Amino acid sequence: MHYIFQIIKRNRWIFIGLMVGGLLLYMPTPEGLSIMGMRAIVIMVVSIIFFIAEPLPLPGVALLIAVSEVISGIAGPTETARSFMSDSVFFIMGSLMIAAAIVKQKMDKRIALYLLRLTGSGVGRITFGLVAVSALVSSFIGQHTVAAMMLPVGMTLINMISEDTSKKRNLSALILLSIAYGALIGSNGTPSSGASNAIMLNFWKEMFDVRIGYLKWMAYSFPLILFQVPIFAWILLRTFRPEVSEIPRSVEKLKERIRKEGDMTPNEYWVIGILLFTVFLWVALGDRIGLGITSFIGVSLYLMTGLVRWEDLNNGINWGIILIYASTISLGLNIKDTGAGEWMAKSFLELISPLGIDSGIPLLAAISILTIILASVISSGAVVGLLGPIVLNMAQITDKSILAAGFVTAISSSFAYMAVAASPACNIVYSSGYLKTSDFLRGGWKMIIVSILLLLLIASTYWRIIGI
Amino acid sequence: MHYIFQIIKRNRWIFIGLMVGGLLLYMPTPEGLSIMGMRAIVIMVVSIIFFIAEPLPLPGVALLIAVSEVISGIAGPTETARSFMSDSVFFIMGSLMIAAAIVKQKMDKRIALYLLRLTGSGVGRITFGLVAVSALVSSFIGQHTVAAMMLPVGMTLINMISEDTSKKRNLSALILLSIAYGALIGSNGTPSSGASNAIMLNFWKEMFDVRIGYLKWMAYSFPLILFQVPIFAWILLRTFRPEVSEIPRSVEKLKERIRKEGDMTPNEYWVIGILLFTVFLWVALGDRIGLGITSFIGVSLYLMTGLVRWEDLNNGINWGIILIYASTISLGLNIKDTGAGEWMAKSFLELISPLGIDSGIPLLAAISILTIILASVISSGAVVGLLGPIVLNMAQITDKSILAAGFVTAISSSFAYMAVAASPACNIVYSSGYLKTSDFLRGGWKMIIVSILLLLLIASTYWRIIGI
Amino acid sequence: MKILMCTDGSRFAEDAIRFSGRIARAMGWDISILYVRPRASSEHRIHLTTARKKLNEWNLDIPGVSYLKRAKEILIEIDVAKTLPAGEAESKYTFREGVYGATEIHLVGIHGENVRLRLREGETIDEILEEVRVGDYGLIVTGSRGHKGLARYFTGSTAMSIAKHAPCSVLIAKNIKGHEGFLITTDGSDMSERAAIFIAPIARALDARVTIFSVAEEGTTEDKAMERARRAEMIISQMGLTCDIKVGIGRPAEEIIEEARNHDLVVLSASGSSGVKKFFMGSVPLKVIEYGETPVLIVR
Amino acid sequence: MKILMCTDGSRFAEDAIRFSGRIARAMGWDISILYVRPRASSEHRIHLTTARKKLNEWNLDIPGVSYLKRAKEILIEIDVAKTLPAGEAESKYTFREGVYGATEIHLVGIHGENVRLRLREGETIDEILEEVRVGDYGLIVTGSRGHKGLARYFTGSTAMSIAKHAPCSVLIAKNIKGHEGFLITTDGSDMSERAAIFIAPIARALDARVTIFSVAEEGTTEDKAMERARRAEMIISQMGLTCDIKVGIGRPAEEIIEEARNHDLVVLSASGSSGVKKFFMGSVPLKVIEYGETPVLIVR
Repeated sequence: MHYIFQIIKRNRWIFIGLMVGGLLLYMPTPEGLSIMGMRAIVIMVVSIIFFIAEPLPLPGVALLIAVSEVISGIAGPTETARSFMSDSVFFIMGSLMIAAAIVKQKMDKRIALYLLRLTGSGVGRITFGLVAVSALVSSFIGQHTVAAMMLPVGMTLINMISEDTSKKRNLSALILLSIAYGALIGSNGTPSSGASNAIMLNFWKEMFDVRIGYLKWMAYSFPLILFQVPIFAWILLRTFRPEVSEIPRSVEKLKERIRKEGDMTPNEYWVIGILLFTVFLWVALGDRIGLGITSFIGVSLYLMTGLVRWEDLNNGINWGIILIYASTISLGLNIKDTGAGEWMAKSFLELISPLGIDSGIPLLAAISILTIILASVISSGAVVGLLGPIVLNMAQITDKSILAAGFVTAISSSFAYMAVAASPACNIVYSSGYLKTSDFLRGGWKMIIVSILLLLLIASTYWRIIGI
Repeated sequence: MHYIFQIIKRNRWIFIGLMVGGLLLYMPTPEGLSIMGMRAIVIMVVSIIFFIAEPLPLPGVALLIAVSEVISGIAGPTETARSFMSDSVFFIMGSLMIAAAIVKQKMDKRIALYLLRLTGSGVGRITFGLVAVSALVSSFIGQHTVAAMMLPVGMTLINMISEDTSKKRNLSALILLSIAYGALIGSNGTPSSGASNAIMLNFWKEMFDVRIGYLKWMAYSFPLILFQVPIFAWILLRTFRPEVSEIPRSVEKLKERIRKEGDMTPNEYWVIGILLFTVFLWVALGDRIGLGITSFIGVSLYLMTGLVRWEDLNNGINWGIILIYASTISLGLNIKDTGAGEWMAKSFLELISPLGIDSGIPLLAAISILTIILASVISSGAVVGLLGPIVLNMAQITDKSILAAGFVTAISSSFAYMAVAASPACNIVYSSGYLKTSDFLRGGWKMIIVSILLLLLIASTYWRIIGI
Repeated sequence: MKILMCTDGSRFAEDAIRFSGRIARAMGWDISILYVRPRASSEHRIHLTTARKKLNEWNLDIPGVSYLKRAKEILIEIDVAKTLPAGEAESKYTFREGVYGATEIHLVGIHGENVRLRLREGETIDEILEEVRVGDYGLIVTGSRGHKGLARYFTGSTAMSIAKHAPCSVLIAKNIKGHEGFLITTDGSDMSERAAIFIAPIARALDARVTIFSVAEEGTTEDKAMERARRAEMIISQMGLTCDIKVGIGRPAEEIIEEARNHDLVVLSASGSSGVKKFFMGSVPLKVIEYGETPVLIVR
Repeated sequence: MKILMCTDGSRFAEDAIRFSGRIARAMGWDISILYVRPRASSEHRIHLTTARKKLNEWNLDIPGVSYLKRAKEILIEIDVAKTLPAGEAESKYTFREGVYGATEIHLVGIHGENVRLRLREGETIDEILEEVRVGDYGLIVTGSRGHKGLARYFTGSTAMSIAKHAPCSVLIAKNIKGHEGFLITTDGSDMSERAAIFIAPIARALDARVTIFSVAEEGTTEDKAMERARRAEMIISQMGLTCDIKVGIGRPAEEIIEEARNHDLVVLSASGSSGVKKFFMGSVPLKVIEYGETPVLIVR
């Protein structure tokens, strides 16, 4: 009796999710929506409930999405399996593997040394440097890798400042948030910086046969980063006024300690070399043979040279996250195929048309805010996977550029600056124990407002000039 | 200079593989073979070289297969990605996850206790019991899981027999090989017992739209197991004549030790319950919603009940092996699509027709031997993935049943009784350090001959009666 | 006997560590300090493992270990544990599959007691109960933030859950004060007697003044309450302690909370009720934990 | 100084463990015993890890540890190491990412030397050289099966590769016999002198008879060979040992192999040639290793 009650209690969200789903299925299908479309929407709603409440590990939700797509009759088992895989999923997989190969080397120590050589011991310069370097590196190998690599740098600096924790509260928050926000800023820099980018590329291609190259993506996204880096550093410095403005002793000690490790090893040169070669291939061949296939060339090189062992990849990669993204892509495409995306797009537009924000820049703002809200509770890749088809349908209906709408969604999905649990970068720095949840709130809301404004500014000027 | 020489030396097989590939591409395309077909064959040959010589970890070879399929123009990046995924790959993934959930519990101790209660202390009965139980369990959850679970049972028994290694050489080999060969025997019992089965199901479905249910598969494959178990136990007892015929003291000690662990826990009941439920679903729904999707239901249940954590699956599953199998399926389908399979089938038949074995049972024997040779150097799943389309094409050309040819290939792929490195089960027991490579040779050749004869006997009688 | 002290790394927990350290020292019991690190979403756990490996490469403590190190300092400061001779390994990172860096630091107490600092990862309450199960503890000590007013309704749920579900005695240490003595409550049941037997040696070892308190729900039953108190006094005096006696009239929980204000610790026995009754109970012990301002020891 | 003894778990390796244990004990050097477990194909490694976790659950040694335990017994038997007092942890499973159960067992030698038993996984030669690199060893001892006839051509390649690539002195221990003394060869080079300086204290500590041997390629250069031998004798006697002198005429490798038959150990200096020359060499030391029947020490 007690045992059963325990099971029900632990799994209450599963029952709630299933009840919501059942209720929706029981309701009459709205006009303009096919039965299959309704079922796709139900799967989406229940999945979002499960993603937020996490009554079972999220990769399990991915499996359940596959199961329900088949059981609901939206697609057969083979088509469902196929829809889980595309060059974008290969690309997510390959990028994670490359990141795992890099994180294995001691590149973090090199980066820390070069960074501190450039910045010196001023806290302002260090903050700027941390934001900039995190953003730059995360642009290529993803926020989770950068956060994991830079966290020890930040913590070592903090540890060396003073024994007394109360004397460095702000400084600690400043340094760690610089890393987290820097990593988040960079996570839309290139297609390889995050799964949400790959997923958006996938939708463009599958829904409209529009292909965006590696360089073209950078041309659209990098200007925002260039603005964000200095502004974020400035906001952080104003929000968390550091207790001291110079930390020469800590910086010297850290540099000393790194120098002891000796020069760069041949292995480290190889790691960087292969990374650069892979980026070159992405730029040169990505359009023709696919970014995913290209990334596999890089991974094969890492494996051939023995710079990474298969075990490192097997255990260092979150295969579950690949499953999650694959499932949201599959669900997103089904939402599109069943017409549910168009219906939801229309309904949403009808809903917001009285507010006068159903076109142009206001629409983009609405999309951005919707994305940010969702991205604060579930992971950015899943947000893009679920919202993507709806947003692109909205753009199509309103004759807005699908590129602009897509970029706004993909980029906004990393604006989860207030939420600890939503992004790997925030999660990793929070796990250090130096930060409180409130620190993310204190700085985060400013970052979000600034980022939205910057994004809309760029969308209404620069993007128009270069023509999207 | 020396450094470069080292690199070349370490990667010599890569160069050899690429040179062989280049040479083949340079040769004129034989008549009746398209250029794409030629390229598919080249990829297959080079992959086999890489699979055997392993100049880079095998999952890397899987990535290279994807890369070369795209670069050679056989398929676009998206189609290649799609061809990596099917319900069969889901099925392989799901089966591995279920196995990982089971291996986490202490089912091994339960199985050992029940087994020893049934067999008593006679070495002959224990041998028979180990072979039978390994075969039975491996039929449902795969040879690697069974070998990992039974190895400690075997080693504990061996350790308790005597301190003096020389007095238990044969007994050690007997016990450990019973486990390994038992696990191998079972690995074609049901579709869920091994990837090679799932791959063959995939080819039947993709190439001829023939669907075989879970129960139907068992109807075809189980008779062989029923013969193999007693005969293998007998051969093992004759080959490795045990030093003593009764080991009552060790058995008692082992039983005592297991009893200390207490009764079965609710968790263990749940684990078994969910497994049985999943098998039931495979039988009942597998045909309609796909074996892979069905297995995901079981995995979700394991995750919901908290019986397995996602980390256990992430780190306990060899995701590389899933990639390898996916890549061979993809390559196999490309070999079929480009017509290379048909060409190779014809060429092979022409080659063997002077020997008079190009039809009927002799042809099946030839297929079986070819499969066994390849399966002794590369893993059984990869063998079926690469040979599958060729064999099925041969069956079609000679009007032989594609089911019979397919079953012979799938089943023969686990006849690698002489090779230590080819199958997980042999590898695991060999890793205990109690066996010599020669032990596998001493018993293995007898097993292979007996198995081929049994298989052909069943193919020519029982299969004909039940109609394939 | 083994004490399990659960810390959440806060300042309030440090008082509780001192308090349980004093008990452990006085009684010669083994003590374990446990910190449960919250588990991240399954989506992020593998990333966190990567980050922890990096921290390890840089010789930085993984999160949570610093709380244990602070606990170690406190225990050494109040003479519970001695530092091991330099050079001997004192921290041992034990491997728990999937969790890189589950940790135990092992110290030896001044009288040879074992002092263990342990780190676990997961749901706080689940992991504490799991630790109790495998570690065979006799007493759990848990801190509580001692909030006032509205905040009280939203906190203390961990302490409350442990008090409800633990198979052994539980001490909720909040607002720890000086030496004003122990208040032993009795309702005349066997459990109350067991509580008196449990606390007497501790009171003696800590040299604490003991007051026995019994509550009569109405004025007419005051005699019976007095009788109950006398019986408890007898037990206490058999164990070589003298004690005061007091009887209150009114609703038990309120009277106990009021009387406890002037004491260091109020001792209650878990009501010996069944699972079903426990489920619906707004029992006296839980009310005292929830609304009282004094550390509470619930004896099981 | 640290000795690294590489075992392959065979009986021949046990002799080598005894031999290097004796040297370590006599000289007060630290000793590590290394066993390199072959690495399985990447396809199977994760399955093997699962199997090893199961073995661990059953309290069974993971493969390879039994060889190290045997080595431990031998070292204790010949009084190199003492067992740690019961109850103290003596085996520590250190975590190496991706390899479950890389192991070190740490003993303390009778004079306080460190004795470490280590398990690695991978290519034998690579892992031995890696261990030498990180562990800063001065001498590697490796067993050789001492095959005769044709089998000789197919074995000993590990010993040979280590002799070629190691950055420190290497002792190939095969056909270990009783106490018939050391044969120190000299070719008059600085390296030869260093070899004499290296071996003299060991010979003294082991109380071994020393013979100096110099080879003249032709009869006419016998005087020079004698002179070289005299210089070596001078060095040895400066270190407080007496020794015999012998001069052979013929091809150096053959002469040394022949003369070495009656000795426990033949000491050679690595030819001080460059990498390129080393690559093409069929040098004297390697020939002696390959065709000789006596343990060989190559000093670097």
